[in-house]
Amino acid sequence: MLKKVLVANRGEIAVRVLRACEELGIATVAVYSDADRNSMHVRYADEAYNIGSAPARQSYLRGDRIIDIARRAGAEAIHPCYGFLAENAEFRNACDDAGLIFIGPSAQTIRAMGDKLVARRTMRDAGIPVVPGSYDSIKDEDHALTVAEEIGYPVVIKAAAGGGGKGMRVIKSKDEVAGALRGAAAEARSAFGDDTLYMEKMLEGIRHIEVQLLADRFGNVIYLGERECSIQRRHQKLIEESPSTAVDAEMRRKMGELAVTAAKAVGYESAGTIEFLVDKNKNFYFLEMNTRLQVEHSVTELVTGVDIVIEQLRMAAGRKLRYRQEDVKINGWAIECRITSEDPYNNFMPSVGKIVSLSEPSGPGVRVDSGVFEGFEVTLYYDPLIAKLIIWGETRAQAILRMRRALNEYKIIGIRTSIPFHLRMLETARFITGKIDTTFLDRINVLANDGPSTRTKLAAIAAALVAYRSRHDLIAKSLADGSAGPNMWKFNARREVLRPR
Amino acid sequence: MLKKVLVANRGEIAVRVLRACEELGIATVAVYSDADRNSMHVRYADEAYNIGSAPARQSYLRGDRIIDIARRAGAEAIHPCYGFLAENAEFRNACDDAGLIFIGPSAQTIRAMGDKLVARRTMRDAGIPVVPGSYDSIKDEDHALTVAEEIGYPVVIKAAAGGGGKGMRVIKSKDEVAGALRGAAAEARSAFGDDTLYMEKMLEGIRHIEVQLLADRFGNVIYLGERECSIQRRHQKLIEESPSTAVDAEMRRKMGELAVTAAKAVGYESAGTIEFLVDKNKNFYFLEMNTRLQVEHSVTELVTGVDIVIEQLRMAAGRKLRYRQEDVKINGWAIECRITSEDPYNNFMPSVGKIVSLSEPSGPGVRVDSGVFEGFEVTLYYDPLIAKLIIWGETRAQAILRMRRALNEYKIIGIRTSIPFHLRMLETARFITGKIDTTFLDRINVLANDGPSTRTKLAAIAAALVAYRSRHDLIAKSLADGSAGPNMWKFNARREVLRPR
Amino acid sequence: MRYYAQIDGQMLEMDIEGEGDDLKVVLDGETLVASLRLVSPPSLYSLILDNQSHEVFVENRNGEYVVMIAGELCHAKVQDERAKRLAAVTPKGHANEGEVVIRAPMPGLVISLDVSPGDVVEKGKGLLVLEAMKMQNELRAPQAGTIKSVNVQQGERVENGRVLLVLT
Amino acid sequence: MRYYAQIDGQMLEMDIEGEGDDLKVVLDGETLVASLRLVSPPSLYSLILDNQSHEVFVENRNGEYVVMIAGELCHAKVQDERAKRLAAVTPKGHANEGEVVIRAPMPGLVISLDVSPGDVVEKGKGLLVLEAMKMQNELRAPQAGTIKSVNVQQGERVENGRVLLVLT
Repeated sequence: MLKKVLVANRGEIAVRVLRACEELGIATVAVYSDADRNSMHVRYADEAYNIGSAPARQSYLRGDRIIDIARRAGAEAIHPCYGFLAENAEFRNACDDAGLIFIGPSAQTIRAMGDKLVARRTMRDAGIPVVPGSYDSIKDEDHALTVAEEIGYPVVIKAAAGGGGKGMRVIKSKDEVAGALRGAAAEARSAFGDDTLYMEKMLEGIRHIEVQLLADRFGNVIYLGERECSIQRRHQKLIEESPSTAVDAEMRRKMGELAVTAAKAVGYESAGTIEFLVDKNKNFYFLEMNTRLQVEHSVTELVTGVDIVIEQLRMAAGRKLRYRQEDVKINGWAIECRITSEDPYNNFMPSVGKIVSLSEPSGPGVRVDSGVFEGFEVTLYYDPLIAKLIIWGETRAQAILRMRRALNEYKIIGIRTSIPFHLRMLETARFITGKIDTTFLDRINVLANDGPSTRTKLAAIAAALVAYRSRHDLIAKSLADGSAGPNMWKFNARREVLRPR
Repeated sequence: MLKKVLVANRGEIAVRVLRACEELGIATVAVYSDADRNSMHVRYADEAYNIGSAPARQSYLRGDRIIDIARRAGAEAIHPCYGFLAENAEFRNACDDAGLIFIGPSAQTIRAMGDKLVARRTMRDAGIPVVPGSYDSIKDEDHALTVAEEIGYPVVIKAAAGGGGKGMRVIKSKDEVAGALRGAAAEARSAFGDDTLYMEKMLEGIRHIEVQLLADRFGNVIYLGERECSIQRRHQKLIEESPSTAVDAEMRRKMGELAVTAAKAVGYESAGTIEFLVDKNKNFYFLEMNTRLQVEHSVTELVTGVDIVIEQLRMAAGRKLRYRQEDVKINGWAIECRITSEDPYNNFMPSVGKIVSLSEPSGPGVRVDSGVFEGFEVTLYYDPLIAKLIIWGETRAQAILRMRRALNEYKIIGIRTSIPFHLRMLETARFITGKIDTTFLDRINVLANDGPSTRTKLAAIAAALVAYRSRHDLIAKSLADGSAGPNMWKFNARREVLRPR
Repeated sequence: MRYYAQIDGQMLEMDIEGEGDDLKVVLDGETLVASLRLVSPPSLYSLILDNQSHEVFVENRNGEYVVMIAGELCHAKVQDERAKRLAAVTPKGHANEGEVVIRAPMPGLVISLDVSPGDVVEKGKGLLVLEAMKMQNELRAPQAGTIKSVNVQQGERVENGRVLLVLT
Repeated sequence: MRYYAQIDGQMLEMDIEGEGDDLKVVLDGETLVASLRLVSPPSLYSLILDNQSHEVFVENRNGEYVVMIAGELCHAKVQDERAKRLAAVTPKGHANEGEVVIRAPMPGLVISLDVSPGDVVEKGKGLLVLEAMKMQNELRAPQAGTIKSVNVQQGERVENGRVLLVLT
């Protein structure tokens, strides 16, 4: 097994990987920015090294410093988690040069899947159904018009270097082509320094469903079922589940086998994910591959019993995959709600501040993967994902009920979070019946206030009682003090004025 | 299914049962004493009723009030959990009379198993091996001497109404018989109001292993494997695990089948546990039956995937047992550490006070069943069990490593707890290798300080740094204040005296 | 003491009296027994109202109470009878009456500015886009009105709380 | 500043200087770089010592530091050089020197009393049994000595902190 691993990340995912290492008896090294001195990943690791100031470019993105520390600390391997350097082929090469094991696929694979256009071609050539669209970059407006005509409106323009919805524009008719092209190119240039664009058919009523893969260096690849990730807001996933209500055993097998073929086509190694778009007729199309651990890997862990991070660590140590495809069984249902520092009642505006009180849910079937604690200061430097609440249930219905009770138990005071959104979401009939697609949140305002309800009356009473109590406490305190204090004087003076005549 | 259930308990177990109800969509009613107004079980339930003052005799033991509230609230069933009224046959009868479902076995079964002497006879007659000893009460000293001679010293005198080690004496030779008899009778009289005694052979090097049962009202009974409960201090269990290192598949089947026979002999219904003593040669003997949910039921849940409380609720609603014996598989390993408000470094003295800071472990394979929160006031009114930390691992080794990391993550400030004990316990070679019996803690002081270690040096540095920091802060504060303050004056004055000459 | 709670366009009147865990609320002729405890400061309360147990977040922002129950957010304006009488005799400030100041809810970069002074906007109309935390966030008009002033420029970096626009 | 830490019968001397996250500890000729942060008041610290990360509970009880690391409990007496010099010039109180007062660590009932005034006891000898929380708890002699006085009776109910016995 590995003896010492450096975890090149922060937050919930760094903690999750550190825990896996500790459970395998592997010594751990954390790196941290000035803003993260008190963070959980720093306190959980055996060793901790400062790597620079708060902005990620000066710390978590400094591959050179991280490699230097791995050497100084005597770590054999680096786990990049997700984000930061996880899909950076140059960093992978630098690890190789330094004699360090990078826990993930080869630089070549990262690069091939990082360029979405190359990925489309690779997958087409491997016989994988791909979202209809162009396999070459869009050269100019004329070219765009021709391609759009061919595949049929509406279409989407996307950045080849893209991800997270940046450099992306929907085009409904040919009048919009020129403007969209300019906008997408500008955005792609500024975000990725690369304005290569391609075009895809805009599929409607689609779901976003992905397949989790594990691959060892001996060519063994298995799939661990699918994850349903259609509940998204501006291309950011909010709720994921496994299995998907849209997938049956036969479709799971088909998608899984295609995903394995895709992985083999690029000589994949470690954990990875193939994202598919699935239409109403259950046709599915390759969208992209994520060559790293995903945020939502945990729902797969709960239904398969496979600890994906532990398997990554084992395989990185040169071990063979412990599971054959026939060992993988889907048991029950898992749902994940992403807990972010955003205010759902204020257009998901990022919320910053100190967590002054924190109480996490627990009990049967509840898992919290968190990176925060009471006293933690949420800043704008990093991603707003602060924790994941992951629930297992025997059935989807039980998982939903359990998720609701866990969300009700989850108390975070000091910042606004996505918890109220999830609570309301899990009350909607469409979610409960599994009738979801990627436009769910564009069409339904789950936070809508439908006018006075029984809760309105309760809220009014609660507010009035708090007002009554604080006035009572104030008077009691003033009387107890003896010195009535300035507030009391004011109160008495006003009372005089107001005395009924 | 049941529509509304009253949970007649408090603390972690009330919360655990309330969660199960909520996950089944059952409305819940909590009862609470004056001391528990802020408690978690009160806040988690849909309805909450005050039932009296802090001492249990004036609240949680007031069956009459509880039944009255169940009627007022329209609850159909009462879940007694463990302790308080759980093994009270009169309360069960009163529930029947009030038309309420008592979630547990019949009054007759409770009574038969509550009298340890009756239980011994019943089990012997059902063909279950029973710890060698008397089947009638010990009449006087002569009788005791005769029986002791028959079964051979050392022997144990026990109270028929007993439990928890009260009214119990070990006798090594005949000179001790008279004294032990008097002492045990006096203790039994004062604790249970009943001085009926019996005698058992004192088995040596034994383990305490119990079998979990589920029985429906249609006569279906299954066993859910065993639990190892040998780590005890003064007959209080501290650590439990499932499976046991002493039990193999064949022995599990034998013990399980005997336990099922025993349950059928008393017409058992609901969840229950048969406790066995197991000697070095793996002979096992019936010790007693607990006719209720056990504290440690959760380790069984983690290795079998069966939610024992949910099954209790289903069966109480008149449903048939959903599992057949062949459906029950033992998967992986589970360990539970009881988190109590006791100071292991001060002879497990109960610790009281306010929990000023609380941080619970989480992540893969970790379950916390807790009844406390930050701000909770631990008093002497109730049992010191405040939470249970329950770990699942693929293997026992992984479960131990995971338990250690979870214990390290568990931070409770404000009261002393058993966490340090568990941390040190899980470092002992004997526990790690599974070489345990009920005398483990009498023989090994897991908290022993073996003299200066690397941690000693670290502790000295930490203490000195805190001293340095607080002095530094004090000076900085005084300087910042301008007014140096009384401490500062004193400090300056002393400095004058101490100035080197 | 009588309390007036304005919530969701409704005005609820209730009388509250009592102490400790034995508070009485009379609303619409019905008497409710209440026990209120602050369980996690500063804002999480346990409220038992006629034996119904609720967990409620209540924040007081100068008499405007923000209440969250099971994920549902309500805003309640609460006045006791004294405050109400006081308000009746206090002359209302009419300077800047009806003016809404839109401030930056976080530090960020102004990506786009979608209105100019004099524009008439509907409630919910996008006013500007602020980028922070790798995300673009649109600020919308909290009520219908006219843009009185625009105090920032596109591409400008703004601090938390900075006045961006004024709406009348 | 020089610090003296008496722990487990050892005396460790170290020099500490620096500020913030850049503290230096010189011990046995070796220089260690330290960063100390109070992460959960009042007693949980994160200590990074030469890049080794530790979580440590430290409580100060009048210069006697109670330190818990990974379940291991240590008691350390810490003095800085000024305090040490001060202690050297301050006359020691010799009244009641060496007297140990045994107090009730919790409210409870005295179940049995196993010593009488004048008894000579070994360290660890059981002195009395106190019942609380349904459990019987034995109080043992913290050091060898002679029982000077017994201040309670069997069957008596005692408050937390009540003096039970005095040992010299």
